[in-house]
Amino acid sequence: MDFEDTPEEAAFRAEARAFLDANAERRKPGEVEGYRRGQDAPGAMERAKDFQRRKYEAGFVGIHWPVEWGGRGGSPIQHVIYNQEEAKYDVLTGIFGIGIYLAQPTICTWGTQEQRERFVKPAMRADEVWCQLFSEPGGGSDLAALRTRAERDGDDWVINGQKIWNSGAHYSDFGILVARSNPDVAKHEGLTFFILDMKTPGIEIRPIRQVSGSSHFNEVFFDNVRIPDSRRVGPVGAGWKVALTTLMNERHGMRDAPGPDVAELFRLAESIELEDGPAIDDAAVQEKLAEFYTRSQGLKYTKFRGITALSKGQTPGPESSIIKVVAANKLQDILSYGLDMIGMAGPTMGDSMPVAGIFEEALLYSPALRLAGGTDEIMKNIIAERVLGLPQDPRADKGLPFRDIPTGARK
Amino acid sequence: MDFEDTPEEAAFRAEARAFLDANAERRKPGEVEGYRRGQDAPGAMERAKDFQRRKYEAGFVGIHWPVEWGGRGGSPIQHVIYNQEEAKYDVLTGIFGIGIYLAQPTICTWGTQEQRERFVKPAMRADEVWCQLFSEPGGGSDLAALRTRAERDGDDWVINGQKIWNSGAHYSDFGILVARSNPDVAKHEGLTFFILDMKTPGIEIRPIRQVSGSSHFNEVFFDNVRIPDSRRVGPVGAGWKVALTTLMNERHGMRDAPGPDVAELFRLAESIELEDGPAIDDAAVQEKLAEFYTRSQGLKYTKFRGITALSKGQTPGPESSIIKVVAANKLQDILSYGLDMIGMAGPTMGDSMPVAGIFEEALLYSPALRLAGGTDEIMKNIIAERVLGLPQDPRADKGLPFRDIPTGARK
Amino acid sequence: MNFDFSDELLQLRDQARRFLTDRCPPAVPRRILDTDEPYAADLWRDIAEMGWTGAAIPEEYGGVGLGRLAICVLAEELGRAVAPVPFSSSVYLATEAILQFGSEQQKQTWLPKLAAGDVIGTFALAERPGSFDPAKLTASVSNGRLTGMKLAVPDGDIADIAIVATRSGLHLVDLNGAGVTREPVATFDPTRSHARISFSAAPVDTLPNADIRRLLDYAAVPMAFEQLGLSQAALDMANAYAKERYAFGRPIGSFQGIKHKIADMYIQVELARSNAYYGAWAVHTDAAELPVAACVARIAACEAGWFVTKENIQTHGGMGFTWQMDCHLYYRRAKLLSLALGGAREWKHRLISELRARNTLLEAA
Amino acid sequence: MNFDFSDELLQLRDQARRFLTDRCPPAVPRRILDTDEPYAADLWRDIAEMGWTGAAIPEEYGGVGLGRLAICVLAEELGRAVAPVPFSSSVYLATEAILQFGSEQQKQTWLPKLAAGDVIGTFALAERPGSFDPAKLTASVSNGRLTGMKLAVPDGDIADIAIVATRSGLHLVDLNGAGVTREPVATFDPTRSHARISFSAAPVDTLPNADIRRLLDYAAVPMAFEQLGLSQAALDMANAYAKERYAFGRPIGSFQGIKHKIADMYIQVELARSNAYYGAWAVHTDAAELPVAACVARIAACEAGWFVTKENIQTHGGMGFTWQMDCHLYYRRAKLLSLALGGAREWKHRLISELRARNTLLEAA
Repeated sequence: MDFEDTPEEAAFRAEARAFLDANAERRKPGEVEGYRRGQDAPGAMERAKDFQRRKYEAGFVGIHWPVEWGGRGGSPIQHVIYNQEEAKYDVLTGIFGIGIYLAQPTICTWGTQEQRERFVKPAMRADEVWCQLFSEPGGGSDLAALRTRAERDGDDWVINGQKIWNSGAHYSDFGILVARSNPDVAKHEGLTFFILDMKTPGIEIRPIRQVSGSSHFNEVFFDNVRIPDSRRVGPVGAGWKVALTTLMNERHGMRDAPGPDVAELFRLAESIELEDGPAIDDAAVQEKLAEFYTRSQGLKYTKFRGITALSKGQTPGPESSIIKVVAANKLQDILSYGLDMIGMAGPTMGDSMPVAGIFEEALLYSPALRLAGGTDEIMKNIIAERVLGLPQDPRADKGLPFRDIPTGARK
Repeated sequence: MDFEDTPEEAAFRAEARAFLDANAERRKPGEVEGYRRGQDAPGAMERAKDFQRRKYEAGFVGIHWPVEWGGRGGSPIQHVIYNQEEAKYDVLTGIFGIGIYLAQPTICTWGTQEQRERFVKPAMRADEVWCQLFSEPGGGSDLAALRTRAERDGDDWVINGQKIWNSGAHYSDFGILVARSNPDVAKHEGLTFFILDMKTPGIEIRPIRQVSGSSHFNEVFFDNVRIPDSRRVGPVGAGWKVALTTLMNERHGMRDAPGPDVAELFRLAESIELEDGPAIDDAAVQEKLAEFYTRSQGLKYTKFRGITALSKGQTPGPESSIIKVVAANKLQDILSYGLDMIGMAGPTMGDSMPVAGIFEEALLYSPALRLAGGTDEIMKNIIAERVLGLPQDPRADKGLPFRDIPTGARK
Repeated sequence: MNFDFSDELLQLRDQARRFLTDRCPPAVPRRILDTDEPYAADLWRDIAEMGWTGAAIPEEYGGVGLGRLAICVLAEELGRAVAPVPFSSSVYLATEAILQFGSEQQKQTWLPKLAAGDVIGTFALAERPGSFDPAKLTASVSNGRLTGMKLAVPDGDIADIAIVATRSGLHLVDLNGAGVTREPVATFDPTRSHARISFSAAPVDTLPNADIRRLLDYAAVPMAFEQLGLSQAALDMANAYAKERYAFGRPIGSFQGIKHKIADMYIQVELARSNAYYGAWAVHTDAAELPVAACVARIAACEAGWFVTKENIQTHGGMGFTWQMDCHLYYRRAKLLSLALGGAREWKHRLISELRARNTLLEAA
Repeated sequence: MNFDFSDELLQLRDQARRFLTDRCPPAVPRRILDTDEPYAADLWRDIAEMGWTGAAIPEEYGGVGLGRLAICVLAEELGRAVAPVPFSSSVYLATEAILQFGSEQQKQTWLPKLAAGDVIGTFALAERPGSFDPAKLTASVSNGRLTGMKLAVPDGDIADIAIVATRSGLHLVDLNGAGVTREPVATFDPTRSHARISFSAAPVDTLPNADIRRLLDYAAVPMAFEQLGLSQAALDMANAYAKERYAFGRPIGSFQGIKHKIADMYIQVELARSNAYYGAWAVHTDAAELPVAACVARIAACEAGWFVTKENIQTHGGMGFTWQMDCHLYYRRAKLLSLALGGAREWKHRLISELRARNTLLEAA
């Protein structure tokens, strides 16, 4: 039982670090990264694309992909090691994630040889940026209930409808889209998966303003948008199975909640005064800190256990679902307790506040972390069904043709 | 907004107090009543019956019942006032509750005139003691899934099967019983309700040992037990509707959880030493105490709101369901925190422990309070459906004949 | 026992609810959120005209003399409507301070103007992050002049007068007068404006016999009702959505994950309501238990407000964190109100001190 | 990184599980619960024969020298089996104390007997309700004689020797010797016996350089594994029942009220497991972080144990609180183990002291 790299892992880590030292700047120690700060800074996209190209040339994109996909043929643990190192540097690579880690594995698994040759390498090099067009306003957790229509017209498909929770449609070159090609069969059986050129006429993109005031997501409207059949991925009607490949990759990550954690709560408690002196000397504050610290450590070592499984060549399963649920709820608990300690001054926003105002900032974005990428309730269903083998919820929509599934008053 | 009686209420309270002063002894102040302590003391049943007879003669049984049932024709608030006063005295009346508050209102509502004349008054006078035979081992929260059979044979019904969670079968004269008279119709439609003479041959009573080691409940087995049809209550097949009258009366009460509450946790915190001095001076202990105190006060004033509604002539609804859920969970939280404060000495049972060992005792009986009379989950369903109007859970057994409802491996 | 509001007050509540449903739909706080307008001045004028600002002020000082229970009733409705008006600052705090601690002349001068809504008052207390300790205030008065700085004063940019706390007590300051500099500060709830206020030898009119803790106790009760109204509104919103929104072919409220969550929200709201009523009884009767009642009302209201408004967002799923849905109006305001007057942590600490000072109360628990 | 047990230890775990499934089914703790038998002496002998009692004792002292990780692995399995044996007292505490603080002669005298299971050791610390403070112990040693009283010593009635804590350190006492009076005490978990022990000028053999806190840290880690095994068993039991028990025509595990509860139980167990592994790493490497690692392992294990065992009862409904179902075996033992070594509250307090003493660790959080 140790935290050390094997000799092979250490060598790979050194190689990654050498590349990063040569091509990026280290983050300052103790710097707290707010939620998606930086992405909207001027010139950020160009710098990001430039770094991504160098990362690709150095062989650090698709590390654990087979060589036939254009990958390095390395191990999943090498991928983790590279990411651990990269996280210490001030680079922005998340925006290419959809293209590289969601779209291309789906295309490689289900697409044609032509599609693979056309799309994989440009995505890896960040020559082309991708976005995802799955969720719909009426769907929510019931992703497969999507209503955007795909109707065959000669060699084309004609798309009409609306998607939501899209990241980056405005700067993306391509999108992966799932649409309903047949409403007369059961929900999961009438879907088809497409690659959509985002410059096609008929696409309208409207940013969604979030509670935090910023807009990280869009609604995307389709008005007779045409997609050639050659851009279909997988068979007609197999769209759900194809999309599952994408979703499995999406849920694979062990996602933490960015924002104030126990270290920041400690710093806060050291900096402010309560009734009887510094907050950090208050037994009630200490007890809370101890509880949060224990939860944070639990998450940290749960991740280490996952990495160990990878390192042994095992595939980490849905166990990692717990990380998202615990981290997002912990963030809300921590920020609420932190604000409570700040007291009457707590509502004030901005860098003049203790710990750079991140508690106040987190108040506004933290609710999203319990929803995006699967709500707490969906994640618990996943844990219960896939890890613990508990039965599924009864299905009111089972076996019904899609158009007959009850939807309430909603149209 | 006040806590005062109206003049009429004050007069009634004085009358009740005069009766109680003349016929019972006041409890000592600060006395903590453990869970059902006292019921098993020698001579307790005789003393209880004697008091109950005097209570009946004085007109304090069935206070809010119509005169035609043998009641006083008083108001529900008078019933509450009498009970508030009685709670200050050392009397044992709970064992007659099933007969008086569950069986007789059901018989008065659904039974024949003969049944009413035969049974009501003896129950009120405690000449006859009653018990309830509803729950079954395979049923649990799904009470209507009961399997005990009632088969017609001439003028009799023949009962075979098994009941559970019965209180008092061994000292009861009569029982109210629901059994399945027709397994070929839907679950709720094939039940019939009976009055069972507990001295009938074929009844076997086995005490159930609880986690606390004591046995407040029995299993009751029926082997060709015969009930004359004249002891049927309501029509054949209407047993579920009849039982609902009983159950409504059962759930009416605003039940608290007996055992250590915030006052006892205070006393504990005053009596023991932590790292930095008396526990009561520790900020973390204080914060917990404040949280528990706030919850206890919330319950107390929720009850006052319910009493106010009664006093205004309104019928309190399922709102009171929250009291049981909150009280039972609060008890578990308080006892766990109390034991944690006691620390390494915490496991020791007995009066030598701080606050008379009630924290240790409560550990063993408290789980029952979250289950008996409706589990937390059922209570939350009741709140959600009946108070908030949320939809029912999907019913896998809907419309199926009882014998075809899936039961898993269970027989 | 009549542990409820009188029929007259229940009528006032219904009137207030109808009025605010009509005049303060969510579009009104949204207007303040989206623009530079610091508060809904039109709504404020209407409220004053209906006598709400003077509800607890005796008729001799230009009020309508309905007493503090009326304020509780109105506070619940203003909370429900997320009303963007300085009612809490001006009524629960500035007016209450003058009513309780003002000299006859101060009352005659200010109460009629406060009752009429012509003057907006506020209360300036906090000087630093952390909990409130009167002994640690640094703003000070000498020779009738106030010097010091107050952080994040609610409605500090729009108020005309402030009751300012110093170690020596409470002082009435004309915020439009000499020696006062105000700087609006951004908060996470822009539907209520806040300002940092610096005083540099500002003239003051000191309130005799002031007691800061007592003022906070009196204010905590209507504040608890405002929090309660807000929580009830968020619960109602979640409940309605859970019925109408379908997923997997059935309403999301038929899934116990959502259904039991909403039951939990209801439980929290009911406990907060019961404790708020206890607080109302205590302010109404000026009971010795007021400090305890104020603490439990405050603690339960803060707990319910946070839980219910965050789980309302969760119930709404992805839509819940969009600007377009109203969930965030409740969520922001609930946290704002739970920090105004100091957070629950602080009131828990206080509750235990009060309980230890009066052993008998515990028996009644 | 290899944040898992080695293949050898995983094999040991499987062996232990098979052995205990066979030799310590629930009927074994039930036998102790229902009779006057204080512990399962037959099981203890078998365990000793398999070398478990000597697993961490070097071969030179009669052990098998597998190290402390082996103890962690065995502890998890003993917890899962709710084994009614004095393993924690004798191995994590008495043996560990002698290993760490004993003189060469003390080691030579006692370790072989402890390894063989011929001598059962225990640890006697608590003298009063409340938290542990070495400075407040009243038992004292003078001229090599111990006088004082120790409350609720686990396995105190069956142990042969005790390591007794006083303000001056740790002392080895022959419990069958002069000056020792033992009185069994009833606890809420009769599957493990306890005794009050009075010492009246009992001869002691003092351990040089003893450190009580260090001993508690070392013991907290295998104890966390024992709690973990127990929690995992209760989770498995709830999970199995939720699949086989039907209500309303379907398995109760298909209702989200139960399903999400079991997911929450799983989450707690996983977090406790991860923290226990961290503790194992720290005892194994004798890391500077041990005090912190012991605290988090302990806190997470106590939290999981309580939540999982009480919700296992809840999942079982009415049957859950009958004597006949095994739920209560886990529930009693979980609370017992969470009080042995002091409750979570105490360890939280300690954790923060430790973290403040070593600022750098925080960075790694």
